[in-house]
Amino acid sequence: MKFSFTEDQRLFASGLRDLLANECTPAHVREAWENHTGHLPELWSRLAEMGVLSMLVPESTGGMGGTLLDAVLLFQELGRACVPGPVLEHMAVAAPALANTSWGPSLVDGSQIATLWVDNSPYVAHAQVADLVLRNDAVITGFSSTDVHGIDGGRQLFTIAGGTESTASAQVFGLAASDVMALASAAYLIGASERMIEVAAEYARQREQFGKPIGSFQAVKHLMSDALLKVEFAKAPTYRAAWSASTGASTAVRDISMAKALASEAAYRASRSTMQVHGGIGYTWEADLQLWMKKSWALMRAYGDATFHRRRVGASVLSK
Amino acid sequence: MKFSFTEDQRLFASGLRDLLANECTPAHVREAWENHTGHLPELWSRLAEMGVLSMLVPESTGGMGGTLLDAVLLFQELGRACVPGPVLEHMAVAAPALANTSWGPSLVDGSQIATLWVDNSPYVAHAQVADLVLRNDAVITGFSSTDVHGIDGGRQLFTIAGGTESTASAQVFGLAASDVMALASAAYLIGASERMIEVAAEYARQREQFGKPIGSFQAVKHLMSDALLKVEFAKAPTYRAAWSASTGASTAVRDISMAKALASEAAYRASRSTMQVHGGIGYTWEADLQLWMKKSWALMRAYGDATFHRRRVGASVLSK
Amino acid sequence: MDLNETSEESAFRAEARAWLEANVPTSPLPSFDTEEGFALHRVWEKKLYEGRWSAVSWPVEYGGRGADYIKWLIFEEEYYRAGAPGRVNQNGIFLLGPTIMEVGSEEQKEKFLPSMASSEIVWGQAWSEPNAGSDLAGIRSKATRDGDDWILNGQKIWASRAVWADWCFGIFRTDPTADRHRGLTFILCPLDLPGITVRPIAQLDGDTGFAEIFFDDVRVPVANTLGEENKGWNVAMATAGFERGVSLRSPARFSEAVNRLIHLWRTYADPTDTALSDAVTDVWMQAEGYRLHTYQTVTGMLEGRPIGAEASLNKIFWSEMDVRIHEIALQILGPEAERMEGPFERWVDGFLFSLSGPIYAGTNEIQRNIIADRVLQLPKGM
Amino acid sequence: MDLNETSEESAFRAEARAWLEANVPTSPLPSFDTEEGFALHRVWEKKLYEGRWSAVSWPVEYGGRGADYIKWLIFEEEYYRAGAPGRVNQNGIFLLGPTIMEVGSEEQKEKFLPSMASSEIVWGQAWSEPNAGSDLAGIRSKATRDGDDWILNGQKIWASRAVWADWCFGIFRTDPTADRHRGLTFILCPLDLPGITVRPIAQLDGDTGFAEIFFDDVRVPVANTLGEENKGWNVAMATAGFERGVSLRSPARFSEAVNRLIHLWRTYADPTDTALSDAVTDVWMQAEGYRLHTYQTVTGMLEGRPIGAEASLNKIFWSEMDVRIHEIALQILGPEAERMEGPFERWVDGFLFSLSGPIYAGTNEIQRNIIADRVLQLPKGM
Repeated sequence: MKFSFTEDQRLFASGLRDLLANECTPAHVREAWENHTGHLPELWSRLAEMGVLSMLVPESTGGMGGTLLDAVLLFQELGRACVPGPVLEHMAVAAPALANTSWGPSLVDGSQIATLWVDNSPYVAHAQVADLVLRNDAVITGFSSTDVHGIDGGRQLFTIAGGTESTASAQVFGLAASDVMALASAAYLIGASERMIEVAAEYARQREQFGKPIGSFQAVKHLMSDALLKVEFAKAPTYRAAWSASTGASTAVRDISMAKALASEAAYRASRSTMQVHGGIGYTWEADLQLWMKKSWALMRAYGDATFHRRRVGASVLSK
Repeated sequence: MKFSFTEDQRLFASGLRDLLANECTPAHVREAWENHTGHLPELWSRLAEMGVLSMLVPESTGGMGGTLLDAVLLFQELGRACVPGPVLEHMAVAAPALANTSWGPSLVDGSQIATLWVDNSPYVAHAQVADLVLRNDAVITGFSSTDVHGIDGGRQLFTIAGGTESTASAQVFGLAASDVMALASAAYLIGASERMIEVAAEYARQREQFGKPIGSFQAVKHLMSDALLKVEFAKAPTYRAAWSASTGASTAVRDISMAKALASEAAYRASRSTMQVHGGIGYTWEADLQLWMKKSWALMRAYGDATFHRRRVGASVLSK
Repeated sequence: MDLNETSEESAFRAEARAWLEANVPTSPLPSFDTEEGFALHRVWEKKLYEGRWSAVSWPVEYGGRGADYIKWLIFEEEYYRAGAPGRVNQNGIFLLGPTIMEVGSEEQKEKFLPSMASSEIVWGQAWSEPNAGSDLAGIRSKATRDGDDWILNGQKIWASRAVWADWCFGIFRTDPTADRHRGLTFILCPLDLPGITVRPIAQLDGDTGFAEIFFDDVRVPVANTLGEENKGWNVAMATAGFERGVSLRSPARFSEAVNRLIHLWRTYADPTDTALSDAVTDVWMQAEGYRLHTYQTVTGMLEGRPIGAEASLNKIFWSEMDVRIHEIALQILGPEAERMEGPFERWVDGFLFSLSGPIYAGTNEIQRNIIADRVLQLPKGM
Repeated sequence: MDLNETSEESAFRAEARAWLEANVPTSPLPSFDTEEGFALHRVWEKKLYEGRWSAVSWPVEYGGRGADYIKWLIFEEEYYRAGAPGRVNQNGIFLLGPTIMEVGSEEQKEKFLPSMASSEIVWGQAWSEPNAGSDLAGIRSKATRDGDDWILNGQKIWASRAVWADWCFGIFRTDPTADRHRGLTFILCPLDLPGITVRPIAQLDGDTGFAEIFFDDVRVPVANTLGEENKGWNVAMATAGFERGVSLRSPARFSEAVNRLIHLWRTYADPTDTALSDAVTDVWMQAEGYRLHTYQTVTGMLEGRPIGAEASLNKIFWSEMDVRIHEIALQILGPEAERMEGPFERWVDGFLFSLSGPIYAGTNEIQRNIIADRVLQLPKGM
């Protein structure tokens, strides 16, 4: 029994972190919000080149041949940087699910962009920048999209109409697309939470009130420690879920649900606590904190909210 | 519209507070615990003399002729002092319900002691010191009782067997005995909570760690402020419930349930927070705090716990 | 105790209800944090004023009805029940107005109160500064005496309504040698004077409910001083006490929100899901508890008991309740909770707005300190 | 990452399970905080020792099996699964033992470890003092050098197991001129020496799991010093780190409690009440999360990463989880939750015990400070 990542897995994640530190700063994320696409084409190319987009695509079809365990730290890094656009949908589901189809090559090299419509939601995130939308049973192309004004500028929300459907399966590694997305979102939310806490800690070290840095007040310390606690205890379950999903464990769906429930609640708590630490500044459009907060409020509900996933865990562990 | 008590109501309550400050100190309460009766005969006589025990008995049958609104501040004072024994059961239900029976006079003057068995519980509190047990439909006398070791030494718990039953009604002011007890317990719990908070505040002013009184630390301040908040916002609902019960308002049962739910949760929170403020001392038999904590843990469940009462409120306000 | 309305109170309620039913705009106005919405809200305030409903608790001579606090609460209940527009001049009518009545000169009352009641003048608030948020005593903006004028210099932030308002009120340092709470003066200032720059601050929802105000050698008459020179802290605290105490968030606001939540729950939620129905019941009890607590406080005020740290208890209670109400609504809404615009936009917008509650008018952390220090008498520890 | 057991681990688990099934007492022992229960628990420890199960992670030479931390966790899982008795010598085997292995001399290892593994010597803890609870640096009990002896004077409190234990370990001030954390020395001391008075402290449940220890000119050899003189703080902190980190509350304890809770829920609760099933699911996830987090920490330790402030995270997490597990159980029990004795006494007793969790071994408030300071790098503010 061994609960740790390999050197390779860690190196890839830290390489991605380095890339994102330059190519996906808060200014970049704001650019994607403000040009109303929620997408960064430059960054998209870098992620394709690095192999992030094709991480889960088999080597036989030109991908990196990674498992969800190989990908989970990458999802987390994407969340840390608040990467906008359909990167999770594309890399975690569409690219591997469609690897053997005619769309495969263009999804692997990122020259075409895919998003998903597998949730119970009437809305499709990222539809405007997507060349194709993958549903559970079909690929849709040539659709038209109407902006319905999602709260997160990096996850623009649309209804779609029209287009052509072709039969396809959105299963990945034997898992339903929504389950794979729940896992990816959980890891992404953990990265986002970590970053919110870092940003707030930095603010608390600098900002002075009553003649002292506010981070020296116990109220602030405890608010932040409690937020950190929830994030830290969501991590191991998320990594375990990735392992279960990668090994086809019989508990994979339960484990994914546990991860998504815990990560959703940790992210919400982190958003609330770090905003409170920021005070008025945290309530402004100018503060970068909003980028992660709004992403958290969107993803905590997408692909099943904490209640949905908790109930799935409950159904598994309480019955008998 | 006027939300305040009369001068008379306040004076009676403050008279009771003065009496209890002398006759029901923590040392007295411990005496009742340690002699395994959970009862203080001396104090019982004082409460009878003062008219507390007969507050709700009509004047025509020798009582004070008060309403539940007249009694609610008294319940609260009894809780502040953690008065042991069946005083709530006797004064709030048994004495007024049986006023017109042959037991009436001895209940009014306190020469006989009554307790209740109206809950869903298999246990009867205070049975050992009670001359009679009032059930919803009957008075039981001459029973035998077996101690089942209740957690609160001032509310000893028994099963009873045998005895003689005579038909009687436990209704008071048109309310079921358990509802009247829920109201009385709510007010008692508020008094107990206030006192726990006072005791902990006093401790926090005296106790030093890291070279300062612990009450100067924000963590302690906030723990206690939050406890106070819950108690303060349980008060008005409890007083309103007493008014509704006194005036036969159609919302009386809902209002009582709201009071009991809020007071039960406030008392539990107060017990937890004040124990935490006390640190190790709060976990000992020696600390007086345990008297109120254990009373709270018993009464928060007796006569319907917070969940039971919340659901009753919900059934009333959510349906339609 | 008598929780039934008197016949006079019932008549007052009926009158308010009738007037509101006849006059409340049939469709919601645009946000008063937009230019168009601001203007429309001012028109609405004028109509309220004409009906003598804009400041019911003020004396008749200044445009009110001399209603006591109980009636004020009744009016608020009817106001929210009617779904009437937000109060664009809240800073003036509920905050500054009562302060002027308490400490203002006769001239100031004549000059400012009627135009406030009619919203001819809409007021912005200018208290906080970049380095004086929770710690208002850290104020650095200064007013320097020059003959009969003050010369104002410095920067204010989180000035609510200041983007479109006509005047603002704030505190300025007038004695630079005095420390912290001393040497501050409460000054009223038009927002169209030379030297004033107002920079809107976009909030989380993109609206500009707040602004920064830059003062660069702005000249106002010394007559615009409210209360004593160098006693501005006390004046401000009197206002803050009232703000946090009762008038900032009337109970009706939350009762109405909870009623809407119950409607949402009935329409969309699984009624057998006790986790959810418990949550809805909880906030119903909170809103009801807040209403009862306020009636109790207000009766106390009418009977001559001053409000003290209750203001802090209230502030924490309503702000956390407001967040909770909206959290539950968004949970019920599911995917719809991700839309900023659409049929449920009021809930999503209300959620964002609720998040400012635990922060503004003194963070809840500060309020907890105040409760600990003043009510629980714990030793100071900052 | 490989969360499957190795065949060696599975074999170890099977061996432990078989031994425990054959040896665990069929009915529960009386509380080890009674004289009779203490003696019976010592007998049980002896049996464990004879099976080489009393200190599985210790080296073979001192009575252990040299099991790595993963195996230690496996053993704990089997131990709780078997419903085996509480560990009366926990202070020794899990706290002092590892410290002795880290800083003790060869003589000390020889002398103390085997007798500890066999529970021939049961150890009490003597750290806190009346004025040094959360603030251990406030220690006043002193040890004065007299030739080859220390003369101990002072008072300790919250000394767990000290009522019936044979020896105790604690820190004493040896350099009265040094401030706070400096000038303290870690000393081991028999509890039957002249000058020692042990006064039991009754807990909430009436049992005496703690004691005060009064030292009145108690003479112990200087050879009983553990680690360097005047470096007792560092020695104590090493122990405290381990205590708070992993060994104080092994995950199996909570997994087992949650399994019992689920059984209680299945037997007595309304399965359609989602508020309750959500609560039970939540603590299941917490116990499972704690287990996974511990496996992650322990793998890190095996791979050479030291445990740091994770100890504080763990302490808060398990202590709050333990309270929550018992709160839910008591809610399910209803009126039965008011009985100290009876069929559900373990739950009621467990509830009382759980309340000590957020307090002892450093209050959770202190742990939150530690996390803020060490992990989040917030400025010190005491």
